[in-house]
Amino acid sequence: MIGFREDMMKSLFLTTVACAMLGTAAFADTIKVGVIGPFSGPFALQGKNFKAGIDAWLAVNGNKVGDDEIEIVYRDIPAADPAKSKALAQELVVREKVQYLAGFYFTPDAMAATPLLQQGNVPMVVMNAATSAIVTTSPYVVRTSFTTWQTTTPMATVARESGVSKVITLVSDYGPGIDAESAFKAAFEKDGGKVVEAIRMPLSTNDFSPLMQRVKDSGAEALFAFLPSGPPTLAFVKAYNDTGLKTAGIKFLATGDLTQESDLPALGEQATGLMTTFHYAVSHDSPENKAFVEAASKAIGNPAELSFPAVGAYDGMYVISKMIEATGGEQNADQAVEAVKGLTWTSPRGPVTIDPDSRHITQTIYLREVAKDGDHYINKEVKSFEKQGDPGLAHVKK
Amino acid sequence: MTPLLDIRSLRKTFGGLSVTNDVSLSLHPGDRVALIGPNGAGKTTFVNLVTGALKPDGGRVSLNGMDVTRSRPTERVKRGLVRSFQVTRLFKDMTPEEHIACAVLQRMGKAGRMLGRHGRMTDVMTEVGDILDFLQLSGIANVRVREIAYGQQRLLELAIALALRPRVLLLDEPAAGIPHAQTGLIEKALERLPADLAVLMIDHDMDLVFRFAKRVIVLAAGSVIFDGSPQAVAQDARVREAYLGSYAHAR
Amino acid sequence: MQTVLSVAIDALAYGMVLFVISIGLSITMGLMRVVNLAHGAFAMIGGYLASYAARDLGLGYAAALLIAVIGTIIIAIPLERFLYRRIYGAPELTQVLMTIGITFCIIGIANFVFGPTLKTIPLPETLRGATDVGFRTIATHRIFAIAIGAAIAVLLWCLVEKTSYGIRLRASVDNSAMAAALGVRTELVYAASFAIAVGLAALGGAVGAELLPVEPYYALRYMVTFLVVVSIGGSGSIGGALLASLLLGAIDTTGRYFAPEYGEFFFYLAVIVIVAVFPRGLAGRRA
Amino acid sequence: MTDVLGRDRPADFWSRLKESSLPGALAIFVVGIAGFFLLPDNLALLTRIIAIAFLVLSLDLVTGYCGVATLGHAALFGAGAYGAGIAAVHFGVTDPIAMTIVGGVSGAIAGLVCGSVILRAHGLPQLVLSIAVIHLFHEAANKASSWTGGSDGLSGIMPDPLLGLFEFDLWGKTAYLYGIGLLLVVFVFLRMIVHSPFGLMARGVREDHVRVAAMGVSVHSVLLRMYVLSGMVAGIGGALSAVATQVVGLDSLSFTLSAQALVMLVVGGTGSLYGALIGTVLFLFFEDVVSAANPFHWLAIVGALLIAVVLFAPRGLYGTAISIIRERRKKSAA
Repeated sequence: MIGFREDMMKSLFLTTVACAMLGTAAFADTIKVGVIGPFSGPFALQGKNFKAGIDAWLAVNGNKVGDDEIEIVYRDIPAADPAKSKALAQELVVREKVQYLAGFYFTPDAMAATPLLQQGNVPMVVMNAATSAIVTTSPYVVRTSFTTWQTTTPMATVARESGVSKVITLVSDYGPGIDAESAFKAAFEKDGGKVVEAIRMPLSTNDFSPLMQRVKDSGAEALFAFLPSGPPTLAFVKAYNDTGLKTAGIKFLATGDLTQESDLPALGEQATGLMTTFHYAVSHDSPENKAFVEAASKAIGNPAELSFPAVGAYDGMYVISKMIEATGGEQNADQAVEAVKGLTWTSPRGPVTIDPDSRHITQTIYLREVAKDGDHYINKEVKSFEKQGDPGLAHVKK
Repeated sequence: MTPLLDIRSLRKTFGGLSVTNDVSLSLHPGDRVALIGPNGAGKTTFVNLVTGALKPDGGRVSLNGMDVTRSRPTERVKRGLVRSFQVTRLFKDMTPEEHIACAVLQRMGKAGRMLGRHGRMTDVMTEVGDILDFLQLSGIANVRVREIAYGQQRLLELAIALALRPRVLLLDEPAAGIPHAQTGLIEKALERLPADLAVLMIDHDMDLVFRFAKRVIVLAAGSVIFDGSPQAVAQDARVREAYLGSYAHAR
Repeated sequence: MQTVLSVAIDALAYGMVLFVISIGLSITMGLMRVVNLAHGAFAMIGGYLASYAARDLGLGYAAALLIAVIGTIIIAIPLERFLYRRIYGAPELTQVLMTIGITFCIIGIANFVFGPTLKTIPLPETLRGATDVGFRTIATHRIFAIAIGAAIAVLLWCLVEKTSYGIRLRASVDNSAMAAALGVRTELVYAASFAIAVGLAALGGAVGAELLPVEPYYALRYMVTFLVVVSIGGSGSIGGALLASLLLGAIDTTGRYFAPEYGEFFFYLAVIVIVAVFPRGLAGRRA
Repeated sequence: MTDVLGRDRPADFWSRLKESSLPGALAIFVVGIAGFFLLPDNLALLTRIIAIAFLVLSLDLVTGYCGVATLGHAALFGAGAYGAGIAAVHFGVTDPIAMTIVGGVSGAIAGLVCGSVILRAHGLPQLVLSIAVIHLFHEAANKASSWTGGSDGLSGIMPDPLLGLFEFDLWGKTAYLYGIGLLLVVFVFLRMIVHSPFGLMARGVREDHVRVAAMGVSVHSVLLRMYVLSGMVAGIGGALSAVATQVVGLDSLSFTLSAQALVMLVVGGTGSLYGALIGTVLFLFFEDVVSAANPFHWLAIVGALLIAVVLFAPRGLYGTAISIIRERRKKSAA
């Protein structure tokens, strides 16, 4: 019975596809890309960066791939809400007839949509969500951002090389924070260092002074921190300065989430000298990045708001354009994903490759230092770790 | 014969101020007692102590021979001690029929039923109808309370109390706030209360008290200062002192 | 010992910031009986105005605070006149709906006008950096916040208890019909109280910006915290709000120091216990 | 026609119909089927609306019918969602109906727990207790990440075909029709509850709990039982959400969802099942349309809508409509 139903669906579907093919032979198609992201609410800035990255790509490359025209359909999901994400993804696929799903700032939102991909014959390009496991949930997922494991692991090497052997970790108590803690600990202890204490703090923490006090009391030589980008980072960095940790010489190590460029004007002087590892700095020195920053700044309106989700979105659009090219505008998820496996290009962030096995992006991770450049602050790249894959995949629960 | 309600040496103080001071009284079946006293005599506190809304500092309350001093208010209601309210406390958006049905259902132990409708329970509705008829409320049985006259609301207050089939009924100013012309309705209802019911009425309205009560208790400054017949009360020196004295020193 | 002192001073600073922002809400909720969920939005407006004045106009810190307070009151006046006046005395749920609606609108407008990034209020040289208090260092600005909190507590107490405005306010609250009959213009009293509450919110938003940074979502992000403070304190009580702020600041801070993993549990369990023991708030009056 | 009391009672066909839950059930059925055919591409949204409708109905039971103020009701919904999800992922209970039952039971247990805490105070302190409870639930689910997936969400829920026949697929037809079916059953059940003697007591508690206590009714026990019932309803909604979306996220246990549910209820009108349903459907539809039209600034438009509702329909859309009709009737009768 079920078999019959499925068969019927499939044949129906194939007929539709065949008709569509016949259609495209003669006419140019509009190819819709559905983008789900936080365009309002507390994470609106990150959503705005998605849009800026996409707009920048369209501005630089035009909205045509071959004869086909790309149309972006945005859907808002203010905070992680998988049920809503699934409903939106379904609506995009079924009603808006999008051929590609993209965006996804939060992991659960991406996870909720992956079960649709196969049936919908739609590839998904994750432009931010950073939990390693996402790519394993469906063969139609490609990620152009980063994972927390990926950006964190090199920091352990940095710490060891600077002679630090005792570190206290301080992370927000949720998925990515725990990822960061595990990644740092795994790499650091492999290198012979010791994590003397691992503190997890609630996401809603506003006052970090008591925690800094604990850092001081722990006797660690350095502090490794992970906080999601946003308002608390400001109070966190202030607390680090005000409680005298900086003057006491305790090093501050973190992933780049903590010093995203849009927060730097607010962090200001306080943040100078902070060391972070990340996949992208707006100040990255390359012709590709100059072009990108120029276009993206124009798209976002206020250049000070530009930060890392934009580059994930920009490269995501590149991947999608390659998929469209490979399929000639036809809806064929298998072919599309196959075409970008092993795809290598020079992104604004540097040389990158889509790893053919994991479909996650292999890229350079940079060590950066917050520094003043003219009258504004930047993440100045001081060292690079090339061709980093995602070490987190080895830890994904099967 | 054991009294239905027996109160012994009931005491309550609020922050050093003694509001109920060694009060004792008992009610027997068929008693019609009025409790009066000047403002601030502690009548409301007394009612709250008897119904269990307040915990006494000392003394004992027995219902039909059973000590209920520490029982919850709801327990006392189940044992037959029911009160009415001085200020109407009715459900503004519900009908008289529903009010009485609540009380009847509760008494019959059917209040917790989640299936069926009270309107289709013949035994409940028969009794609700009887009570509505008894207090001449049938005509407005299905009108929301916020839309009925105040006098009728007072009757409904009484109807709810009766629906609980009390053995002891505490009436807190049953005619309060009703225009004089309409008190007749209440009085008529009071006259027809079941004969074996013990009633303690708290009121200011002396006309009503004299017509209704066979016995009057006067409370002043938390103590019982008089317990006797309505005829004797006006002549009692302490009562006159309590009333006139307190008015003389009124703030 | 040093740890205890150190935690205590953090608790005091955090508690005072909570107090400065929440006290205005305590006034609207306790004295005017309005569940004003838009309180955080007014604090946010204050923060934005102060930031604009200090950063973009280059004015001094004191001037920025003043502009924040006055500007926010000016913005709030039409809101009081056209929206809040409709919900005085309305059921709580109606007030919740209206004030959440107002909050959403203010968030949308702030996002549109100022953008989604964090805004800071540059501090004057004297408040910048850290001060050594013997056993540790503490941000100078926190000492300033503690002082502002203490000053507000004293001033408000004098205003409510010692002035004729206070008498009229308390009369209007106890029985507004009676107060009106006695010649108190309750509408004016309410409007004045609303202005004071909003002004305090704005001051709190600007002074507290070091700890609770200004961004569009501020209005909702900290709403729950303020509500908890006011309700634990017993709405309408200045002493209660102060006590609750310090107590909750202490609970939060010690929880974060000793068991950050369970900080959230610690805090909310404490809230449940306090409400269970003091159902009318720490300074609540008996019904 | 006269009743047992010999009094005239309007017991003709139409008023009997008005008393029964038939028109409501019929309306849900018709609107449900209409939705299926008119918006075949939007079934996921419609299913989500149904799941949230359970939450709002459940909130109406305690807030609308009993007068309990709560901003933590999503705890019951989330408990149902996680209950069903955990049963499917960790215990292999993948039959959708079994998952729904597990969800209902988990919700009821959560209702018992929440009720015992929240009913300890009244008014604002009660609101604060409910906020504390939802945060504790949220934090507990975040901590127990080996069971719940923490902030990444509980994924990998694969419900079996419904009754072994109908698969939960991309188009969401099965999920939607299952949701409509569940909603019908629960609606009829709730109509029975709110018109039962127990429902009558609950309304009494909302109007004046002192009065009810003076009748000998234990207010606390009425409220607690209602909370358990409410938990069951919300839990079923949570389970439906888990079955339909195959993921459960921490948002289902959040303060935000609780507050949203309250807003929807008040927009529709408290104290009536129809109000709860209308509020949910209208609010979520409005949100969907506005946020699709302007994903960047729609929040301000929703805010304006809420203000407009307070100004022009203070009893909620349904409540105000009903009272206008009542006024009209009274005038025409007079």
